[in-house]
Amino acid sequence: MIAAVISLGGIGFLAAVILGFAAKKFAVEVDPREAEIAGNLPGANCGACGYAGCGGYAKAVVAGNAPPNLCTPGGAGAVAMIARVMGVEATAAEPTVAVICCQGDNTRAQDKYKYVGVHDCRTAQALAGGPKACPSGCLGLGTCVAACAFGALSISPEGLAVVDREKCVGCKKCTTVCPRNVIKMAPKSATVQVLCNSHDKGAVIKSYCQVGCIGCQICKKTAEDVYAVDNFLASVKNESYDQEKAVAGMLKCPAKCIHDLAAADTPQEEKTEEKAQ
Amino acid sequence: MQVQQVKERSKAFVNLFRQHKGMNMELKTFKGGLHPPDNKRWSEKKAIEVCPVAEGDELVIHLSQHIGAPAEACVQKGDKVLKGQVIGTPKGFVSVPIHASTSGEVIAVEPRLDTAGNKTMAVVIKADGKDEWDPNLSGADPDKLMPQELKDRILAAGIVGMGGATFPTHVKLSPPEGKKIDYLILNGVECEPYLTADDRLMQEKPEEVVEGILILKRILGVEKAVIGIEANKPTAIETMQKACEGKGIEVCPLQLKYPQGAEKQLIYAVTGREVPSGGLPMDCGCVVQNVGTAAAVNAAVRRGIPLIERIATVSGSAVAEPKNLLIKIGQPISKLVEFCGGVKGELGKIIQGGPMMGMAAVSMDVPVTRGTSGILLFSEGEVIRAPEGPCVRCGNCVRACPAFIMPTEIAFQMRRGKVDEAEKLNVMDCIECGSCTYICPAQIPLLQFFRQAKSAIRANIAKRKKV
Amino acid sequence: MTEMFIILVSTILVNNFVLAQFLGLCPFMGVSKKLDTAIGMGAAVTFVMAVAAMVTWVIQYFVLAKFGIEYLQTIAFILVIAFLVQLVEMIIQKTSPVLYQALGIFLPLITTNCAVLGLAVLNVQKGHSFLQSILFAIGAALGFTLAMVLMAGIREKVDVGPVPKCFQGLPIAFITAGLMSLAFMGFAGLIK
Amino acid sequence: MWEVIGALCPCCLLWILSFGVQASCLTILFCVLGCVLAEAGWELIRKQPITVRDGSAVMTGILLALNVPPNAAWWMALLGGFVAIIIGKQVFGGLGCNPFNPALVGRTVLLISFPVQMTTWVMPRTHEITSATPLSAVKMAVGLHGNITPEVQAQLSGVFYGGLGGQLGVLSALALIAGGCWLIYRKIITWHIPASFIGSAFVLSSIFWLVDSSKYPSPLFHMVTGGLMLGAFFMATDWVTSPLTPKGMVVFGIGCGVLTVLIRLFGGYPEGVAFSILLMNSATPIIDRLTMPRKFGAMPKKFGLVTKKG
Repeated sequence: MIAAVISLGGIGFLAAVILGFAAKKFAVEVDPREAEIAGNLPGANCGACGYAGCGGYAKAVVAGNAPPNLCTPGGAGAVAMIARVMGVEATAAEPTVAVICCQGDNTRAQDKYKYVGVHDCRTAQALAGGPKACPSGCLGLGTCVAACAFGALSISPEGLAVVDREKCVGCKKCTTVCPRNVIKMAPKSATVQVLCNSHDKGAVIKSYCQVGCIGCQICKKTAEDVYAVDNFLASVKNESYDQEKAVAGMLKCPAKCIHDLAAADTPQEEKTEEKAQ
Repeated sequence: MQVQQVKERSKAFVNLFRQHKGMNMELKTFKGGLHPPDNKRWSEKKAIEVCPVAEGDELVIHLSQHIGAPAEACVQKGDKVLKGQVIGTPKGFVSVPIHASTSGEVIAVEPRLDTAGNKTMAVVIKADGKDEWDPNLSGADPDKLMPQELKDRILAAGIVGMGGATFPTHVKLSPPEGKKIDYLILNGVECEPYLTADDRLMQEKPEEVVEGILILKRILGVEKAVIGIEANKPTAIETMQKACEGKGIEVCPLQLKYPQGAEKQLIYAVTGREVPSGGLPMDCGCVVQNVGTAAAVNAAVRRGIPLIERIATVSGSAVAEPKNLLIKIGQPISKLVEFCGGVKGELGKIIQGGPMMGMAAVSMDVPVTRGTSGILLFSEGEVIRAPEGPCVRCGNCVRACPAFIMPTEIAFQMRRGKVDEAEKLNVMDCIECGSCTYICPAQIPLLQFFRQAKSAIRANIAKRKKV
Repeated sequence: MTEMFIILVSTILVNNFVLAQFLGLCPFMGVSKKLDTAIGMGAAVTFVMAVAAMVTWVIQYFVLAKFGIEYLQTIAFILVIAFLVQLVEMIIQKTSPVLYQALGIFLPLITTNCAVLGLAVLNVQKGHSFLQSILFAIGAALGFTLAMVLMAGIREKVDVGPVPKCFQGLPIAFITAGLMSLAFMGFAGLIK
Repeated sequence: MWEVIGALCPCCLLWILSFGVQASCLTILFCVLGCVLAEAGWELIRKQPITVRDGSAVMTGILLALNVPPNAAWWMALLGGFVAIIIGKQVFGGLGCNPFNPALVGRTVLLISFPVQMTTWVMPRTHEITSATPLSAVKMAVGLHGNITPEVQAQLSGVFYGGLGGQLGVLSALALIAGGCWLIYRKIITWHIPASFIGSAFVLSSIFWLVDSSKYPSPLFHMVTGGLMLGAFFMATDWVTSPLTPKGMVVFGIGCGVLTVLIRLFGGYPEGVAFSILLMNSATPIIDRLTMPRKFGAMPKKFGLVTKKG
């Protein structure tokens, strides 16, 4: 029995000695806080924080040049954890959601030419500015769907990108991939949005799209601090967002391109008619 | 099927040519490539006709018709311009001036639709029908001028590569000190199907081309000049043979194979040298010029005529009578097609240039530029492409690729979005000749994947440079 | 000499540790997604197996057998292997952090890798001499790496293809491994 | 694909003639039926367009039938077809995505799950059941007595006149070579894989034959039996599972040839072609990666003023 104890003890001791020596020789200084943060982050390596994966973000947070609330998929939990580890006070950022600023699917917007080729928006965009007559509308070829790691995006049968507001974690990957910058980020609470991305004048828009924003500024007049119009395109000012004023502006919109995304998926047109009478 | 037909046709030409000059050497060519039906019979017998500019016609002359910095407009709305007058001054060394193609009034200087379908800055001239030349254009005797003066005249005339690349000629003719040039190769191959512009030029004006070659030889100080012509143009080979008698210029007939006319493939076929990957023809002692460019150089030096008109083939199944036209730069495509009897049947596609490397034009009122070697109109039926099937790795594209890269592997990586993997597979060496897309039985748009990869890689390189 | 060659060939091809004896499947499935990580893992496993074979042989015959405590065999072997894996982990973390990140959890997992422990136990069961056990270890490690590399080559293509949703990921990996072991069965009985 | 099936016809004809019309026709029919039903069924369930018309399923069926003994039970042929198409191809995503040759997957699964039925062959034209194909006869003889016993030697000599059984006699080997050359002429397959496959098998088996002719059969025997010709011309050259570049194809062919001879002479199974091709299929992605063609202009020495042709 003693022999067993001695021999195993001996092997263990010998191993410990060698490991101790090796630990010194191959020492790699790793800040313990970085390992702890990286361990607790969701680990989706989605890049929403702008860093190369969770490891990169943890390294940046520990080095002090990254705020603790950049990890949108982690949400409030991640922010609290980083604050605790770093001993820093931090407020959770408001969750943001992607918004497709276009309604011109192939039933409402015309095409400039028939595109036959690689099923990818950037490739189609390189060919004479994309098949769609509208220079900044959604091409519907699904590059954003492929880029979304959370399955929040899909292409509707009529060829338009659609966002699932519950699944979207706000990692902004789709906005970088879309060649026409149709996808904008908006706070989840700001549900009323202008669903158009074209700065063309009214007459030009009417020539290729039935639901484009013609820059008539009616929404800006009815709700001064919610809507802003620059270069014939209206947009919602997310920082001074107010639900009643936004809905009021929405109802007045003649081109019907402002919609309340949180409303049930009833067809928007009929709903706004009853309210208008 | 088609390939068999083409093989017999090219064998027939080879035998015909061999007995004619008693040349026994087997025709030179490059490795890879394929044999699309050349469809030149539509327009190869038609002489060159001038497409007139009527009074009141609008010419849209883009300020960026060449590789390098776009020119800057030096005329305003309402100015009167004469034919050949400079309307755009070059910016920087790699740039050329732009000239008015006819006399008339400038009605607008604004972004207009160009061949690639984007809106770029252009000068719009309303023709007054007089076609009045600018008086102070003057020619000179090339033998009296020094090479640098010849190059200045070429720059002043705005001469660019007419093969379709539109690279400023004066830049190509001034190699850096270290590079020794011992071959001037003239590209009369015209391997693109349907196009017969260079063929007709060599048949009708061989002496213009030869004079131009002599000027180019003097500028480069080179002893050997070789004209590469494909075996399916026997009459052109004959006329050029006669014109080059005793002038130290050699005519080299080449096998009928696409893309024989690509710069690197032509150099390999004629001299056996390979342009180093990522390098220029100068790196292996060669300069390649199109035969059309040589003729334009001759006109510019001897008669002082700037590059305002060129020969282009209007052909295809949707054109009433295919023709070879002397077109004015800036004329809209609709005018040319009207001159050729208008559209026949239902129009499916308009292509500027050849069907393999040409650019699909978005509409008929896109203007013609200095790089337009042809306008092709195809009927709807001919253009429908079968839906893309799965790649069964048959290897046709790997065998056809003249750059010896692996098209199907690169497309596979690009489908995964792995641009760096595509770069490792040498996608930057792709010469975009379209052979792989043509030969692929599963109709996969391979070339689009490579263009996507190359633009992404160029963007990365630019980003890396900036940071 | 031929006897050495036979041991090598038999462990690499005939009774390949992964595809014939089905040992060490979890790292095999986990790390064979990309070719370079597969090669990295193969190298790490080869090092661990070679050294482990030597050390376990010494312990078996000079310690366990001498004091008659063979029953402690498993514990002693695991102790040695754990020590070796810890050593390898430090070396890889120092030399190539990229590989360390890529291997992730599977590097420390070599300790519990049944191929490594299996190797040590088989050496004892077969009564290999010192040299034979090293050769057996190297053969087993090369067989493991060969299977990993082949699998990684196939999986890089298959994982991206239009595999039906229910088969994507591990199910298709197991089917591919199954077909590969089907092919390796051709070697069954090659060496008597 | 249909042209490849056309090239297989002479061999099928001979196959049916030598093994009795009724039995072999049924096997071929059931194999093809199994493959086609499997593909159509799978695509129906997944609501994909039916791709049976492209002939790949029919070809897999015929290739499978030529590997299965003609007197095999009908359900075995059907099962082989199902396994070949479902596990061999459709599970990986359909045409073009399978890493292994489907026909061989089917055959090997059948061989390993029904070893007895798969190795009982019918004697050509005499139709009595015999369990010994020439290959397995040789293996048993070598196993028991250490060399090829005289009576087995006699059996072997019969092979050269197409008399003795085995999957294919010398006649069908010639039919296969004819079919293969037609495919090469039509540029559907290139000569690299068949040439290197048959060449390396011939060279290796003749080395062993010269070393000890009593223990190892002659190379000619290897060429003719065991479906080596069928494997070299029709199964190894399957586009999807073989390398793209000529260099890769030669490496692939040599690998198949060497492994076939090793398994036949030393392995446990009499027939090595199926296993060797499957093994090389698993190595194809690696071969492709290692045998990339040299890109145009990659060799610096060529670009200098040294010229190739004057």
